[in-house]
Amino acid sequence: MNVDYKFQKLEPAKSFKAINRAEMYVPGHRTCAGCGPALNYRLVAKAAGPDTIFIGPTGCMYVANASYLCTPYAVSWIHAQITNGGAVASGIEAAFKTLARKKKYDGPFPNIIVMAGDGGSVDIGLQAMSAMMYRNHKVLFICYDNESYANTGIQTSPTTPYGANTTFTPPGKEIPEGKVLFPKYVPQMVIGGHPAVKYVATTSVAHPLDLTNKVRKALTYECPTFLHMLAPCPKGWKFDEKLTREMAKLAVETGMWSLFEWENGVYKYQNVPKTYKPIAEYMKNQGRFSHLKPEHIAKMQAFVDERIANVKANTAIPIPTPSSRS
Amino acid sequence: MAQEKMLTGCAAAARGAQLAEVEVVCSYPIRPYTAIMMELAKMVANGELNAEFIHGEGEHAQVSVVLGAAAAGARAFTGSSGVGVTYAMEVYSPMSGGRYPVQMAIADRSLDPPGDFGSEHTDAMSTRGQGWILGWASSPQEILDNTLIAYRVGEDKRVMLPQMTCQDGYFLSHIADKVSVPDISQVREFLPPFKAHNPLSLTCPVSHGPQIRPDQGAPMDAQRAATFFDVPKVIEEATADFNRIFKRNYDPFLEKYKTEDADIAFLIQGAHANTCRKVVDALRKQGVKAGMARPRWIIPWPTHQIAEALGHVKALGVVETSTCYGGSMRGGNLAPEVRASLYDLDERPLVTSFMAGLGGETIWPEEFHHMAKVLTQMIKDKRASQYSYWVGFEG
Amino acid sequence: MAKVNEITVWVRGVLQDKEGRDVMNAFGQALAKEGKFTQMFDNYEDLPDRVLVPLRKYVRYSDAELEHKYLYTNDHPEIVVIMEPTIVKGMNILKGMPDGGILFVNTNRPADYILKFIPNADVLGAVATVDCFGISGVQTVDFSGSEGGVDAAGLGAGIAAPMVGAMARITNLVKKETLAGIVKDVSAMERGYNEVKFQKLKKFHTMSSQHGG
Amino acid sequence: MAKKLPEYGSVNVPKDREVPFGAITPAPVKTQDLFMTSNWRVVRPVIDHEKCTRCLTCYMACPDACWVYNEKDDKMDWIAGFCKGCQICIHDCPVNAISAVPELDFEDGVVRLEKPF
Repeated sequence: MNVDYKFQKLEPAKSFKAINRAEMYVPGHRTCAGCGPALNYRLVAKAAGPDTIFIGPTGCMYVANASYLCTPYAVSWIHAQITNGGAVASGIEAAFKTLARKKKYDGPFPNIIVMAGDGGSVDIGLQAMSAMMYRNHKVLFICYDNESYANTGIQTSPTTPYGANTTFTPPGKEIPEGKVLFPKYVPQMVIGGHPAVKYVATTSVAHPLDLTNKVRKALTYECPTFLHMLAPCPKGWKFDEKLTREMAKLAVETGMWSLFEWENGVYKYQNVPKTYKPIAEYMKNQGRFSHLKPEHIAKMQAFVDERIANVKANTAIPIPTPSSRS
Repeated sequence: MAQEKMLTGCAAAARGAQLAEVEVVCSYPIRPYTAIMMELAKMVANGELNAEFIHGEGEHAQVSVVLGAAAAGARAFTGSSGVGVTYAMEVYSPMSGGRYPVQMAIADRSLDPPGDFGSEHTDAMSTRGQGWILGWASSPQEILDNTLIAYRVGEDKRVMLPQMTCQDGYFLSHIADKVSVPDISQVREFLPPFKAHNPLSLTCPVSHGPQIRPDQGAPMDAQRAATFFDVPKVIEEATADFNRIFKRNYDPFLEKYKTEDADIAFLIQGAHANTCRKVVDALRKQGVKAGMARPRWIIPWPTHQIAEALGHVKALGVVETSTCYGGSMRGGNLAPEVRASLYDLDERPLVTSFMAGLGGETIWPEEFHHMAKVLTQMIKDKRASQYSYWVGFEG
Repeated sequence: MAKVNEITVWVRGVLQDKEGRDVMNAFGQALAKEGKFTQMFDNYEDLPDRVLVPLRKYVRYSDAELEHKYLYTNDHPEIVVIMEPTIVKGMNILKGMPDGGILFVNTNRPADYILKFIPNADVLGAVATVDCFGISGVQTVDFSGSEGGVDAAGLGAGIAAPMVGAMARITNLVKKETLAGIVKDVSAMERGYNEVKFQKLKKFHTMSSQHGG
Repeated sequence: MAKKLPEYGSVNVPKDREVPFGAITPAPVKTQDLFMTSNWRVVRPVIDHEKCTRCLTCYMACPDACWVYNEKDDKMDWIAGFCKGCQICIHDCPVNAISAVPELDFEDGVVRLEKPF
């Protein structure tokens, strides 16, 4: 059956001035002063505009925002368990499709966005996220990555970097580096296993125009899309709260984070530094790394070097596009 | 016009969902409920049901998907069996807390360990207390009918609660029986379209499920509890309408079979009631005044109806079909509820319980006869000598 | 029922979370060592704490065993401690205080300047200021003692030390020597004890006898 | 049956403790006024309108949406009621037009909430 679901087309913005002025994530919430994920939420909501429904799996962006029966979301929002953001979103998307088919709903198809933390997307929420993507729901799944379970008081997650001090990876005599494992590579996990997904991108709160346009592009695709968004956490990373954007900028400048789009099988990188700064420059302002010894930092640098090599390889030779994806 | 068909319980549940014109269905395979989803999948594929059919990645996802669908204003349907029911446990309370009246069809199956396909009611019984309405059918006809009644009750604006419509795995889910399938126009007369309470919307934005403080938790609990005071009234209304429109004869809460003058009686839920009725007849022929009562709804529990229907019997045997290890009666889940329901009577029956129909075992007529003997002996002894009897394993 | 006395400590989220907990733990432990029955606890609803959010830490103490421990808040604190002075603009910090209470503020500003922002200051018996930032300057961000954990970073190494010293001096509730056996930075504690500035206010006469000064 | 059975009882949630049905609440429009956060602030950002170039960096950098471009007067407006004083705007301003002043130096801006949230 051919049905016009009235999917939205969001044009890219050329400057800050051209971005939706209205706040869709309004002031009046209990997030930390200088909260990276809150800034990220605000930018995403602004980019998406009013015809949007957010699904908020448990995490800081639920607990610190939707506190005590008042919320900062000017658009419709629903809490999901930390486990099931992708599944609840699937149900909402399916409902709007059926209701549109049955002519019980005739408005624009909502932008359906899951705003999940790293735990709610690639740890306990992974199954629901992956299944939503496999089933080809028109949902934008966002992993706002603050690299820990911050809401419960900073515990390690699969995206917490090697060497970080969290309350579940405290450095000690026996385990001097704190966290010994290396993080999951989140976008690759999505790209590698979900043929229905045509668009994946990474963003940082220090690059708001780039972020805005990636959100708008992702929402214009009529398929599942994914954004991995770096959102530095002053509490969990233990840096001065005025440095939130600085940390995101340094992450890109050191290769700890790279900004790219993956569109139909082709990688396109943004803000690639000509020469990468040493990782130590990124780590020195963060209390979570203050216990590390030079050999640990070297180990981290080697890990980051490998990521940088990946960037170079991806830029040089685009990954071939299987016909099913074009 | 209603049509008579031979349908298994699974097919009957699917027919019920089709007649309810469900809009979002979420599946995941697990025996023995699977065929409910097989049937719905065929209907969607053949254009006989205009619904989104979503392949959930597990039962937790199934319940989550229908939660989202109901929040967006669609009538949603899912189902499961056994460990699938318990895997989804996290989402049951948010479902009733958010007042999303989805329906979940359960074909009962034993919980592991290790895998046993047989019917046992422990799966759905484990979800008591999560704010869902729970009912058991005893025939494919009743399965179809309960699907419609449960939606009508759950979606009533005085209620707005999710429902589990349960049937015994295999005994009902896999054995066909005559079912009168009603006409859609009759169903539309009985079941109005679903109207969600403040659904997710673009024109009237809302926040569903913000965090609350401890002092807001208690009133939320109290409000959900208060709703259950109203549910019986709504069940009565819905059953009366259903009986009128479809020419049925359901008691809203409790099927009473020859209980009026009974000396001994069984209380039993689900399919085994069919065997039990026959045994009651046989006992009557032998001169034993036997009877049987069968709760159609376990939540809300029909406290008064049980006291009224069974208060006068001399010995009451609760046939448990679920386990509650280490519980007050070292048996199942029903007997403590039955005893509590009878407690306030001046004179009350002697009550014991029989652990039977576990792991999917058949309850044989001989076993019911054996239970009847135990009950008769209790009357002679003027006491129950045991809280529970593990039928077939008695010491 | 023996009287239960309450101390409420106000701090800024995350940055001073441990320092506030140190004030409540160091002072509470000292009270216990000197024979009081005590209870020290974070305000549970303030958790998880967020950077800069006003947070509350509580001490309750009595001459007899506490009969009721399961409270969320101190509703009638006789002693209120402000570890970051701007909090006085944002919160009704004296809410519930009985007449004659004492306010401790970590500040290098004159007490009168702080009192300008407190319209209900007339309940106070006294105000004491101590420049903890000037004396110690150390604020440790450490989560080991949060959420019911056991502090692994050591008690009283930062701005909490001068504050508890000041509290000992003004309230006479505990001895400086007792605190010296508890806090890490003993000299900062002693400086707080010596350098605290004290000012009697209108309701001073109604202060309970155990509060000297 | 000899005596009347107990009723199920009743539940009466006082008006002031009622929670919305299903905990579903209306969305805020411009600001969430039930949750003012100006009392988090230790430092107030003060803008020098002469130096400011209206580049909107502060506007795009504030997690709490506390810098708004005022088209009529062509200047940046600061939202006092919600600014938590994180100082990101001060740190990120490319022309150093915003400076940090201790909130305690100002006599205005007193909110004195009864609870921290």
